[in-house]
Amino acid sequence: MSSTTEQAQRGGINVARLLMSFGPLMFLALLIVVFTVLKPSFIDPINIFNIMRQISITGLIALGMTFVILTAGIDLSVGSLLAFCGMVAAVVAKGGTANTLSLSTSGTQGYGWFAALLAAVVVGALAGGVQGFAITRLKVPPFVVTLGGLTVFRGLTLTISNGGPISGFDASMRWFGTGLIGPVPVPAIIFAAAAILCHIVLRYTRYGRAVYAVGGNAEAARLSGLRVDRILISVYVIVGFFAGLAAFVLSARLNSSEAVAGIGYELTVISAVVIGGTSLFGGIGSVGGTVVGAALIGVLQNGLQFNNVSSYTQSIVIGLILILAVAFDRWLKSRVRR
Amino acid sequence: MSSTTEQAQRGGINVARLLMSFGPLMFLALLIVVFTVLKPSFIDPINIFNIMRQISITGLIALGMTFVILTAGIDLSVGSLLAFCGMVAAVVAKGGTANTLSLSTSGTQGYGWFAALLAAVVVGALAGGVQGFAITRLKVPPFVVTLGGLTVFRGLTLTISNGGPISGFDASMRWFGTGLIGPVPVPAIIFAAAAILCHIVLRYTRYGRAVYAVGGNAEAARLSGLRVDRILISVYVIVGFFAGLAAFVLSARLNSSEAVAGIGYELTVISAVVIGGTSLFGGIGSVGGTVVGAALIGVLQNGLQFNNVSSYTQSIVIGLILILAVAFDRWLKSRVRR
Amino acid sequence: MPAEALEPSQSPALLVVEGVTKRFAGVTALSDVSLEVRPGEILGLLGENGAGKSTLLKILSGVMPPSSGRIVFDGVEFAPHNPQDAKRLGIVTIYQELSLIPTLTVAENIFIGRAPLGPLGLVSWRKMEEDSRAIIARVGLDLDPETPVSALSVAEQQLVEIARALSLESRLIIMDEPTSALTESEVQKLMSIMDRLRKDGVAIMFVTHRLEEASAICDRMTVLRDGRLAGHLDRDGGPIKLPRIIEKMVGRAASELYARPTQRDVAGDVRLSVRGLRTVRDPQAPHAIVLEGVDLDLKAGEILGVAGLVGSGRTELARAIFGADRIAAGTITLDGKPIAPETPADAIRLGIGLVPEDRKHQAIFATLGILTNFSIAALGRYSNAAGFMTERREREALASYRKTLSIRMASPEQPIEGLSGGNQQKVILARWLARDPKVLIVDEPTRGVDVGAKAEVHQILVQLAERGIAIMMISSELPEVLAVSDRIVTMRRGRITGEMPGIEATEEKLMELMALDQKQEATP
Amino acid sequence: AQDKLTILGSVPSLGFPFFVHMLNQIKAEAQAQGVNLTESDGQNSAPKQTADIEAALVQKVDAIVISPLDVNALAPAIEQAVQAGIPVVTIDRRVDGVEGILAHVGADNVKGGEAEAQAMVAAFPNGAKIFHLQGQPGAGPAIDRNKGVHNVLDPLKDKYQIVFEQTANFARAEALSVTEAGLAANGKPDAIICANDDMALGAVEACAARNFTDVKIYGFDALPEALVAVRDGKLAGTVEQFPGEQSRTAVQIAVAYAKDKTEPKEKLVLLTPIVIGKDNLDKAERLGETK
Ligand SMILES: Nc1ncnc2c1ncn2[C@@H]1O[C@H](COP(=O)(O)OP(=O)(O)OP(=O)(O)O)[C@@H](O)[C@H]1O
Ligand SMILES: Nc1ncnc2c1ncn2[C@@H]1O[C@H](COP(=O)(O)OP(=O)(O)OP(=O)(O)O)[C@@H](O)[C@H]1O
Ligand SMILES: [Mg+2]
Ligand SMILES: [Mg+2]
Repeated sequence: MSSTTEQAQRGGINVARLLMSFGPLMFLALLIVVFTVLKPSFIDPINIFNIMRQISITGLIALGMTFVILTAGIDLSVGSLLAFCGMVAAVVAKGGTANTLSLSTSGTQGYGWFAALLAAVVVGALAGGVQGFAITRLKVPPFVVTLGGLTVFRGLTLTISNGGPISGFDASMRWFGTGLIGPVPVPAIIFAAAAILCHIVLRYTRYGRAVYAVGGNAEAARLSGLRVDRILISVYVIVGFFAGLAAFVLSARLNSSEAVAGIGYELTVISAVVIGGTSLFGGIGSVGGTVVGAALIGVLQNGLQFNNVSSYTQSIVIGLILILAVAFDRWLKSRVRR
Repeated sequence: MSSTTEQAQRGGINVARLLMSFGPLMFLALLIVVFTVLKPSFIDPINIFNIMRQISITGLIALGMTFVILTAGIDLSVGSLLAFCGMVAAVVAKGGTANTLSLSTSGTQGYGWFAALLAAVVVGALAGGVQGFAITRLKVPPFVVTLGGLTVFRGLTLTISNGGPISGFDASMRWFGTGLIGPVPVPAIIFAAAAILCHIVLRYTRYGRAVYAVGGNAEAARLSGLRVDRILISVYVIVGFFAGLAAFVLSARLNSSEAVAGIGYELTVISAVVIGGTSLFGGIGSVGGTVVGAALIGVLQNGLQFNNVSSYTQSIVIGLILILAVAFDRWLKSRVRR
Repeated sequence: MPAEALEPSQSPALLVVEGVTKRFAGVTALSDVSLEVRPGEILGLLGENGAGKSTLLKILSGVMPPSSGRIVFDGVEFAPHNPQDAKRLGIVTIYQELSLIPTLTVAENIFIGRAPLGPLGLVSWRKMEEDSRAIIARVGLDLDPETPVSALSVAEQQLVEIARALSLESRLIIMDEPTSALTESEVQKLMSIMDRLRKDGVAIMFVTHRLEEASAICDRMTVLRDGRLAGHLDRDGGPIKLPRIIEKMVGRAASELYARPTQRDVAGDVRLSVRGLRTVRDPQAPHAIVLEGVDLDLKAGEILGVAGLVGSGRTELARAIFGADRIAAGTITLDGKPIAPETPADAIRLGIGLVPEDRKHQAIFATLGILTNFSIAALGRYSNAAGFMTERREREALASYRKTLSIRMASPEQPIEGLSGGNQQKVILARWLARDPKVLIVDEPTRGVDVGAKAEVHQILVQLAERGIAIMMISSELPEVLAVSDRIVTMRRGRITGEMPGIEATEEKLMELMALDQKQEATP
Repeated sequence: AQDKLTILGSVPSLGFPFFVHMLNQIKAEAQAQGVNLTESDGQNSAPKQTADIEAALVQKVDAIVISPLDVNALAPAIEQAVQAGIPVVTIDRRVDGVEGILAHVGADNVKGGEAEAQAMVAAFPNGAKIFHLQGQPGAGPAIDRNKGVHNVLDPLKDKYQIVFEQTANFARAEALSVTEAGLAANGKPDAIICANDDMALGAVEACAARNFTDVKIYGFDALPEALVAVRDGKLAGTVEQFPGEQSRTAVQIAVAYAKDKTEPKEKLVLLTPIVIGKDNLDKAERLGETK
């Protein structure tokens, strides 16, 4: 094979790759165009920032979930864990569960936003670690462990909060949910920073490549000398960490931590990851895809609400479009490669 | 190798297998013993029949889900599809949606239970078929297709029912939910019959073999001449059929078809299958396991309720015990193998 | 070939294995095996399928612990808990069942766990690519390191795995059938590398079923039989002779292995005819060879050998005929009738069978029982009109193949992944024999099969041919091609480059044809 | 103590503070009356609540106090209880078509929805631009409250336009997002009517972020947190249905009958829902829980 054809081929492949990853992205662009045509104010900065703020919560968890799914695992507990971490953050921020209903924003009783944030992410990471441990040591499949986690964390949350919300945080904490840096909402900035970090970790570190290897074929990874169990545990720690971070941002945004927060998030989060092209069988996927997947869901929901489409119809449209978006991606891939 | 050692070996492996498959079963027995000790009336026939009736709905769907998961697929739409089929059955049974709240049990307007049953299972099977088609032809992963289905079917259900329930069926239909044959509840009999049928199909027919093969290695199955796509479509038809059947029984039991029926069932159903030892990666599993898995969940819920454990604590205990049950199974298997 | 006889090294043993036993449920794979390897020597580990070779090697690599026994490495007691422990000591393994990660690129597989880092401590993809290109070039592989491994042929994967192992710091290299999918020239390259390593003082344990290879390169041999030590063989001035090896392996003198069958009278009509066959480029494997217009005739009762180097397109040809890959142009006729199988199911219904080369990914159902693996292509034959399996007939059939192919297994329910590689291959052969096809294509039919069984397989192929079945046999082992083929074609770059009757063929003549770009006599 | 009576207290879902409060009140009253209580959480699932009733029947509880998740779907189970001779008192929602229920204590969600809309109408006599956040599609209270709101506003279509009507599934986070979208699409409304307090509090956050502090937002359920918001002027009002009083009354009726077959004075106790505003905060049942 001559070196020129070789280069041409390589070039071809790279362009193809690029295009391929555009599958969901093209669909996203299409959606934005359609919604803008329907109602031009859709792309007003204010609405765009709304969307960014809205996707940041599930988006953060989806970043962690990307690690998990890349190892062919799954985490169904994220919604409950979010509620649990949020409640922990609230207890720390308010200095206890007793004063649940004082809406006074004096920070005197609590331990401040930093302690709350720390508590949320540490508890999240620990909870993830425990689940990872059960997966690797007790050899229980991730689906079962995290399904157990889903009900356990919900039960714990309800127990510590006794079913009710804990509300009213001080302004410094609320800033993380409602603040702006320039015109950009803080949650969106947190999400973007986290996404870039995750991208770098997965693409440019040995750890990241090991995550892909474990997902591609765990047995081969083990034979190649990777510490498969440790890597598996680590991804559940990561998703737990992000559930904690998301919980903190959500509580700050709502000025309240609710026991019923995050119900059903696991499916939204997993959809974002999967629509973004990450394979549930592991080894294939990217953070960029996940961000696009999360954006696609966010734009779709917002756009339909924006046009005041009835909620029944919304369900139908969202379901169909999710399927179509992925079908389009598959079709594009099969075309581009040929 | 002499023929006697050979036979001894066969015997040895079979005993081992039997013991292995007892993992969840032993756990189930343990639970029953514990609950009975705590409160002897737990094993009153009436309570046992209650449990059987309670597990029959999710159990029926879990039978179908066993087929799907054996092919390494998944169906998240079952809860919504149940609601949809139930609504269809109600519309047929009542002869329209207009008389939503009339509890008059005159069958004059509707088309009778048989038509309702037929409509439910046909619609369920068709819906499953459409999803199977999208999975095989559009090459969209089952997770995405059925997640789409989850929201689409819910939206359709709400649309045809306009949000409300449809209630009040005639006695002949209600018999399928509340009737008894001897002392045994009809839903339990339906479930048992369906389980036996599924067991026979998976264990003793060509088709069953093909299902395992496709799940074990789809590429090898294709190269062995199996029509992989057809088999994949068929399993979604089967789970859809069972969702329809379960919907009919549920409607008959509650004397009402609700638009919010079946929310979250997908997780309960998948747990039953997975706890029963079926691998989410396909190719490994059995109907017997699924029945045990469903029973385990049912006994656990009933037993905790029976002992007046607070609902929050229930969540925590159920989650932990599910994980433990599977961990125990794995441990047992690893012991037997050595 | 590194022919000079080396003095058996005087240095103390690097690895000592003492009385190692390994039991699985129902099977004792190894019992009381002892051996030693010294630095700078190549130890051949030989034995029939299921003798316990791979099991021993896996114990040494830390994949699984022994049930009992002692291992000493470099004078120190050695009980690895995982592959990393072994790796850290400089024990590098090439596994029999390929252990590459299909979703990752060639470059990443080579640098798994040790990707080169650039500034900031981040992975340098450019350096990884450049280095891996050089590493695979050592074993004579020329492909884009960015290709995902899932797009490689088995032979290419094997070469990548070898290249990776050779690029690691090692004191002991364990090679479990590294050459099973390779052709002569790659094997030669590997042998010269092994020779160089030996001179550098590296110890090598080498497993193969190609005894000529073993005889040529090994300093000493340890032979296993039924999990027990059958004996050690030493080089006695010259290479260890094949009959000695075989006698140790099977416990009796074996004479006519590889004996060429007497020239058979193949008078059959043309059964399968291929004209101008072209395939589309597989989007998953942009570098892959495509067929560039293949013409071929296959007569009833004939065994057609197809020879070629790695990547010559033999597998592509088989898959195209079988309906497994898309055809761009050309015609296929079966018994004079044009056919156009779009799926393997179509081809099978027409009476074509294919034993694929990639056993693990394309043939076996790892978690399923042997019985299911056996009957899956002939479900119709073992079921009644109502669709129920007739399990008694199915079991009887398996039992009879178990006898004729001497398949070593515990029970029909045993998951096939518990069988040794060679025995798995025999089950797959039985799968197609049960179908009784008109045309049987076998792609590397004896990959990983031991000498005795290989002879059995050859005999079975001849018997099938005598029953009128047309057989196309793709093999990278020229002695095998020469041994059974009535006629031989050679391929290169998706074209047929030559053809000759089996009786006239020699390795040299075939090698010459395999190197051609065009079919010689094809020029008008 | 074997001679102590046992009653079953069942609520639709302990995931909602409203029902947590209800069960707590049932618990407190049971204690006051000196009876054992078996708790049941319907977990938002009719089969689950049905199963709980069935389990209670096996245990032969002496009475059942239940807020049924669904007025139709729970009917068969309750009918079974009635046929087994166990007194049943329903709270909040009445099951349809079952004869022989001891009593019903409730406030009508449709009436509550009407009250909520009427409060808004009173605040804007000259008409208003309205957002409406509905509850979980298909859920009983969502349907009824929605019906109540429309009963009032539909005849007044010319003056009161619902420009944006979406579900937020009774959840605060969703209400926040949905309101944000509504504000971006339609600009500032005069009022936002929400089917529960959680959604109302979410809407408050969305408006606060846009500095739309003068939007009148109405909630439903009179949770303590909402009462605080009403006090602070963030919410214009919230609908009080007196769940605590309902629960306690129901327990009293059930226990009285179970003890010595005392028939209740009234078989139907209906409390009229009222809208709590800044001026009548003292009427709120749970004001004591706020600080
Ligand atoms: N995981 C396992 N479970 C059960 N039995 C096993 C397992 N692995 C190997 N065996 C059995 O151990 C014996 C030795 O197998 P092994 O793979 O070591 O043979 P081998 O000498 O490498 O054969 P081959 O030449 O065919 O590769 C065989 O009988 C095999 O069935
Ligand atoms: N199933 C497949 N999917 C994708 N690519 C394949 C497949 N089979 C073969 N190829 C590609 O086709 C090319 C041609 O190899 P092929 O296997 O046809 O040749 P071969 O002569 O049989 O050589 P080998 O000895 O390597 O099998 C290989 O480089 C391989 O990458
Ligand atoms: Mg081996
Ligand atoms: Mg080949």
